[in-house]
Amino acid sequence: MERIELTAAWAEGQEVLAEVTKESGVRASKCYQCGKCTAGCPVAFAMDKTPREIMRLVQLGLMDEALQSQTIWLCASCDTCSTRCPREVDIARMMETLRIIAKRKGFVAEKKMDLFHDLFLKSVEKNGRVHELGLILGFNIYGMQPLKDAHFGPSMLLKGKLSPLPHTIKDNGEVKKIFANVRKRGGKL
Amino acid sequence: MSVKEMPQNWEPKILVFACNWCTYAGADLAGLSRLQYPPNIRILRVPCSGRVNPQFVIRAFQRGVDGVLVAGCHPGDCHYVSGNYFTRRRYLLMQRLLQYVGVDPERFQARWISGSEGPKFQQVVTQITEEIRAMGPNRKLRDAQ
Amino acid sequence: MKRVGVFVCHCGTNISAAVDCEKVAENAKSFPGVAYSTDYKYMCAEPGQELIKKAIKEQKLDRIVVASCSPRMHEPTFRRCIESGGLNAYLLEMANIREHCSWVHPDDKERATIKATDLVKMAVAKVMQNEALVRSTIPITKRALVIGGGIAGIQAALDIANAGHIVDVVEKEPSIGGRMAQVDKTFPTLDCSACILTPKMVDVANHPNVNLITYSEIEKVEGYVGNFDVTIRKKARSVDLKACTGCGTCIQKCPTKVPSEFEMEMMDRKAIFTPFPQAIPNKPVIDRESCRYFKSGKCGVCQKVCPTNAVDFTQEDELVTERYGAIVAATGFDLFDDSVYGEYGYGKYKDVITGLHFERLLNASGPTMGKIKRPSDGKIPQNVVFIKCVGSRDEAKGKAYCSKTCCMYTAKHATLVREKIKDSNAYVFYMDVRTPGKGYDEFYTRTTDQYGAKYIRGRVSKIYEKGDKLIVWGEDTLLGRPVEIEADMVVLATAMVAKADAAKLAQMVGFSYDQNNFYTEAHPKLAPVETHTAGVFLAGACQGPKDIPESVAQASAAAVKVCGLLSKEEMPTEPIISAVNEAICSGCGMCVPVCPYTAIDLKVIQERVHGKTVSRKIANVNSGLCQGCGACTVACRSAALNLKHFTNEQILAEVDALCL
Amino acid sequence: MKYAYYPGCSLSSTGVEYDISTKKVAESLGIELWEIPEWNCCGASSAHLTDHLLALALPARNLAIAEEKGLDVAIPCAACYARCKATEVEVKDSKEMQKTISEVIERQYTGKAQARALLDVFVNDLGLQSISTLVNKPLKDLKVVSYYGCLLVRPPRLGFDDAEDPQSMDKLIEALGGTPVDWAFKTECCGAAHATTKSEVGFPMIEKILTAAKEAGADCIATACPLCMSNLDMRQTQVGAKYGKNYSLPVFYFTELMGIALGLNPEELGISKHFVDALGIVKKLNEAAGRRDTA
Amino acid sequence: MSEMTKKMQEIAREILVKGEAEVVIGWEKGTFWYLSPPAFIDKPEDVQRLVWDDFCHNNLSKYLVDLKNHEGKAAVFVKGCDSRAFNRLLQDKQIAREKVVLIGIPCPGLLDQDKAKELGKNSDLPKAQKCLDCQYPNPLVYDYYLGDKEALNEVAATKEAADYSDVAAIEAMSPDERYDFWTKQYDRCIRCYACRNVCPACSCRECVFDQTRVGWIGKANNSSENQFFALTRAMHVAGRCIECGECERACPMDIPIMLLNKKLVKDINELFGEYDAGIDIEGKLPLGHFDKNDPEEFM
Repeated sequence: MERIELTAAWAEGQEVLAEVTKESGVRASKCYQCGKCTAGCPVAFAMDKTPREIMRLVQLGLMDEALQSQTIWLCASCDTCSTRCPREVDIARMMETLRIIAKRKGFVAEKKMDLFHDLFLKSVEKNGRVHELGLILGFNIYGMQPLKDAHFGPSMLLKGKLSPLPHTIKDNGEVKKIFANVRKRGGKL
Repeated sequence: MSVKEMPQNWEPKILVFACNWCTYAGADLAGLSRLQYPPNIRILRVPCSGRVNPQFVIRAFQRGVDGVLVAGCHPGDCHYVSGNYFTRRRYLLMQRLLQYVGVDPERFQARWISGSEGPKFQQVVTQITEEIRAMGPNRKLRDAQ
Repeated sequence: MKRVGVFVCHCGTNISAAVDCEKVAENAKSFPGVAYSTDYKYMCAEPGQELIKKAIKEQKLDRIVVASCSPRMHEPTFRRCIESGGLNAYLLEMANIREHCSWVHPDDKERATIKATDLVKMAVAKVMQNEALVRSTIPITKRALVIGGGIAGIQAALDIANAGHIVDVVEKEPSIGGRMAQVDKTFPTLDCSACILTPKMVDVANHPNVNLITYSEIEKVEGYVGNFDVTIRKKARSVDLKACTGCGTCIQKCPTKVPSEFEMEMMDRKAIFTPFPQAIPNKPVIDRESCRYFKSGKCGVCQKVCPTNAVDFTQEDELVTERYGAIVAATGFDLFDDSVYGEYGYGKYKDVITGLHFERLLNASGPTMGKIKRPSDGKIPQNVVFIKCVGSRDEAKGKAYCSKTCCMYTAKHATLVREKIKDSNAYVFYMDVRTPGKGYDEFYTRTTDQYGAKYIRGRVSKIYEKGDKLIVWGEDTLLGRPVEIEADMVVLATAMVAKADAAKLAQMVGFSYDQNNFYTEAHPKLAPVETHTAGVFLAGACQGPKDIPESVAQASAAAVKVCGLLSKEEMPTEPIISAVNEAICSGCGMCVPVCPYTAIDLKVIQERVHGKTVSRKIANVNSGLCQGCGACTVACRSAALNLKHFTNEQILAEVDALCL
Repeated sequence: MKYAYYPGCSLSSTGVEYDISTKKVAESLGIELWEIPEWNCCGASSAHLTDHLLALALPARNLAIAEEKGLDVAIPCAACYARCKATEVEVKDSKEMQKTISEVIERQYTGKAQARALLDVFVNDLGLQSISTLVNKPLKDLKVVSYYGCLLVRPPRLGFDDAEDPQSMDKLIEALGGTPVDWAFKTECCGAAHATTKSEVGFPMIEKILTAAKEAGADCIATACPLCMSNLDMRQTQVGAKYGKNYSLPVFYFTELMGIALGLNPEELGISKHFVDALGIVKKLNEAAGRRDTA
Repeated sequence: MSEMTKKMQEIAREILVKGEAEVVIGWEKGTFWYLSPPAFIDKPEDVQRLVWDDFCHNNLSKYLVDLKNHEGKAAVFVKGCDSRAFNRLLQDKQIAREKVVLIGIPCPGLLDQDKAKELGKNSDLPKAQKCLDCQYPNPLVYDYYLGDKEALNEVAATKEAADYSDVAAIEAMSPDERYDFWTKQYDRCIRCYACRNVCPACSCRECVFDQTRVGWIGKANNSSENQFFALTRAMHVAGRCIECGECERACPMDIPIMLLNKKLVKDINELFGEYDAGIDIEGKLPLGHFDKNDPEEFM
């Protein structure tokens, strides 16, 4: 394994660390590495780094490694970690922020997930609400797996669970404006 | 009074109420460590910052000091358990009241300085002296004499 | 006419290098009240002191200002000096022209000299108002009170008693022994707790200087060091201690069973009971809450079978008041309530237990006769999981502090699991292993190395039942992998917390406690067994988590402090205390809550007003309790309270002098 | 009792029966629901992973509309509830955030209109006592595990129930005459969108929950979240096939169970829309009730 | 005669006849139409002197201090502010609850005396500033109540929000402007101590300003000594001022004393949490206790 030169890594990670701390409001230094977050994390089995390890990377300023990990994309935002953390560190919020920043920096370890969220928000911006059929179709087409889950389609349509047409709200100007205003304030959507 | 009107050779006179156990000891330590600061402060020893009656502070301004510092142990470290917590309440109010009647905020200050904080003592009194020097003599609340 | 003498010290060149001492002495001559002023190379040296003494006589000086080093350095020296020169020690003031002047202004002699002159001027102005103060004395009652009869209380009582003083030990429970009596074995030696505790219990019970007052609580504390008047509530035992022989027939025949507190409710006791077989006194009490006679008026079996007629249903609580010279608080600790951890299921899953439960499971006279068995079904567990820091080091749900003892007792438990159960596994989830103590780390090393307990670094996140197993989810943080254990039993190393009524006692006696309700020592390093209240000392876990050796050591230390106090007939009091001007005091009581020593109360005085006798309340300063901080003087709007030696008049005079 | 009603996107598609049953049950219980006109998507569960401000602004618009009307908002979907609650709290905690958000949504929201979980409204505002008096077809002998999901009771400081061992849905089942079954997976996460986007992660998560429910001896699962529903119900056969298991565990929205117990027509409640047959168990329940009546 | 005056006279008569109290303290018509000074009634036949009108300003509770050594009971009429004053004095242990019969009167807010004097009898008179600022117009403690009890409960539940705009206006000035403002005010002070004498928070046996031997304050009537007086008085009532505004009304030189008192009330609320003096007699006074988490500005 490669030896990490900690002083240089720390210096290098400062800027991003400050960004993460500011945006999340989470002080990674509070974490004492007990691993209770990982122990209860329902997605930990699939992660390349445990949530605790992500916190450790952040503590040491190894930001690139944290931002490039799959973990931050696999986090289901279920809040189990934050709920149980004995140091009241909001780990879920940290994951969320790391993901936002990773995207900003072009580190997208899980392209599919990212695509899903992009399509989701596009749908919201366009229609004011999510069009689930459109979302699933789009996701599978863009995701290059057009037949995945297709078997649910007909029965869902029959059960009235999927509408072929998007639900929209009459005047979606307001929602569009929200997106525009967020962009104006530097939001990268 | 602007800097131009400042009397020649004027030196600010600053009164420091120091509690015996922390700030007075901190000032002693500054001395033992030979930490230099401007010779404008005069320390008045009290057992506890909680002994400092606001009337003493107003009296000092009346008699012509240019600044007053009330200093004691850090909250939680009071030799008398809780005296400085009362000091804190009292002088949070007093400070606002003095400013309300027009006393410049620099003129009255309060600080926690422990017996081990010789450097902090030096730094605080140096800073206060310089601030007040820049402002010139205090005329507010002063006796006509 | 007051005659002040001013003595300016050069301190070799320490002062004179930066301050023109002669000029300061010269300047001082013009200050009001100054009759004599001089300077000298070393005032604190013998010739310097002689110089002062001589001047007092020759110049008829009645108060002295010494301008030299910090009073924190030489005030006692010069006080002694003027005392032997015939003046009251408190007619001295010092101007600190070394630490506060020459040493900090070495390069500006002119202004340093001006400053030194000002400091002397202030000291002169103050000393003009000084008054002779007399140290008074208070008598010391030669009797000590120890509150709490656990190992700390027992040790303190024995040490005080062996030094020849009378001690009363007040214990809330029916027997002394405390938590240590519940413990099975002690680390790091694995000797049996009862084997080392019970002889001490017998010693203390048989000691001619010790009175055990069990099943009793402190009701009220008044007074101050040397003279605490303590009211003790002796709860109705319903058994006449003098008549009872402790034969135990009543216990056998009592029809009512209730869960035993001592056995952590894993076993029953009777409504008339002694908490454990070696109890001292080994005479029962009736728990009136559950006794059939007290609940329904029927039964009375115990009374019928008692051969000495000792059972007395009519007994009532008795209040006794006694005066003590010193008090030791040794009230011990409680266990944290683990049920706040919903994710661990404590209280829901029977086989998730605390370390203290586990002690009872290990104990030969416990519910399982010393066999480790699961509370749920009595099966012998194969896989036992221990979780450390439950309630400790947890800001979110528990306490921020480390409970200090858990690392060691968990190692002990893991060892005993491996020793007592064949083919068992002991898993310990930990965050750190803290073993600073003699033989402690060696013990821990044996636990993993010789006994093969498996230590997993990580906090457990969830425990749930699956069939008759308990599934434990953790992370092995050293591997960086989530792990799962199918356990048969889970033992939580539960935090030690302050007694539920700890704050109440502290308020009653008048000493302070921290945010966790542990009692606060006067100084964390230099006065670790004293409290801020003179005459009150601390022993054991009431001051913070502690193991047995530490509790015992602290108890002995507290005992020495008590003995030191009780060895005197009387003690001098500092005369720098607050005083009330009765004519001015309006009795508003604003001073009462600001006093950190509860030294002020309101008393009623009678006076004649327009030919009538009227009574009114005024503040009253207890000179035994007052420590001279002066907080009350500022709370008093009409300045009816004044602090001697730092009076309003003195401080105002100093302020005025500075600006003259 | 009157509340603003925020159904959320799922309730007009995959979770349509949640919407239907909520409205029916509320009506029977005399709770007036005023559906927020032209409500928009709250952004769950994508916005908060993309931009923090957007994640607060989207729910804020709906809350602002309710605030204008002076109503608290009842929210059936656990995910929508969590996002709305987060917005409410941030706005309440920080005047600055309140200002920013009001500027972004170009409406006033001060945090006065509270986000309330529908379950909370039923259990704590209306009360179990009032509900149980209206039950006419008790869920006799129906063993139900309550699945709260991960978002409904978290974070603990905002929750209306214990975050580790919540009880409100269990108590509700009891009030409906059913038998709540205790289990350890009340708040385990079902993987949310993972089942769609990354089934190798999502499916094992679903499997764990279904297996635990089965092992607990439940006849069915009650839930309060449309995403949980689609994972546990729509994906059940798929997941079962992958792990070689046949769960046959009907999943209900708790509102559907309320509707059944209140004597509403199961078809009209939308129960026929489930993927795993749920009507069968309801029928059995009614038959057993019939036998009891005649006996 | 107003309805309330009638009620007052009736209850006063009843109390005196039954011997419930030896003296009833109320208001009577003074030398001028805009003055209603205190009246001490000890004979049933004198009760017709009592009046209730728009000028019953005096805070009557303060007079109870003078009756401290009086053996019998006194009955006193209390408006909202008088009742807070009563609580204030109870907290200072200056009066005994059992020696006083309190008769509560709902107060609609009184009229400005100075304006009355200036504008004459038939003009449209504004309310007194202290009444405009009043947050507790109804008595908080009483044995008898002369108003509508139900209305009382309603009002009690809705405490009016405090208005500190006048304080804020001064805070907004520069230090020098503030100093000039207050110097102008206190240059007028003639140190008659009327403000102190009417103040229900000033209950010392001997006021510091009278302690010449200690020399807290110089005799000279100059700006500096006057401001020493002003600031010290303000600090002494900090956390204890019940905002009855009597100090300002009693001031012959029209010094806006309440502007100092209100500043302290405002700061106490902001720094140490909401506190209204004279409401809860059991509670701790703002300067009589502390919180370890008080704001920390002195690091």
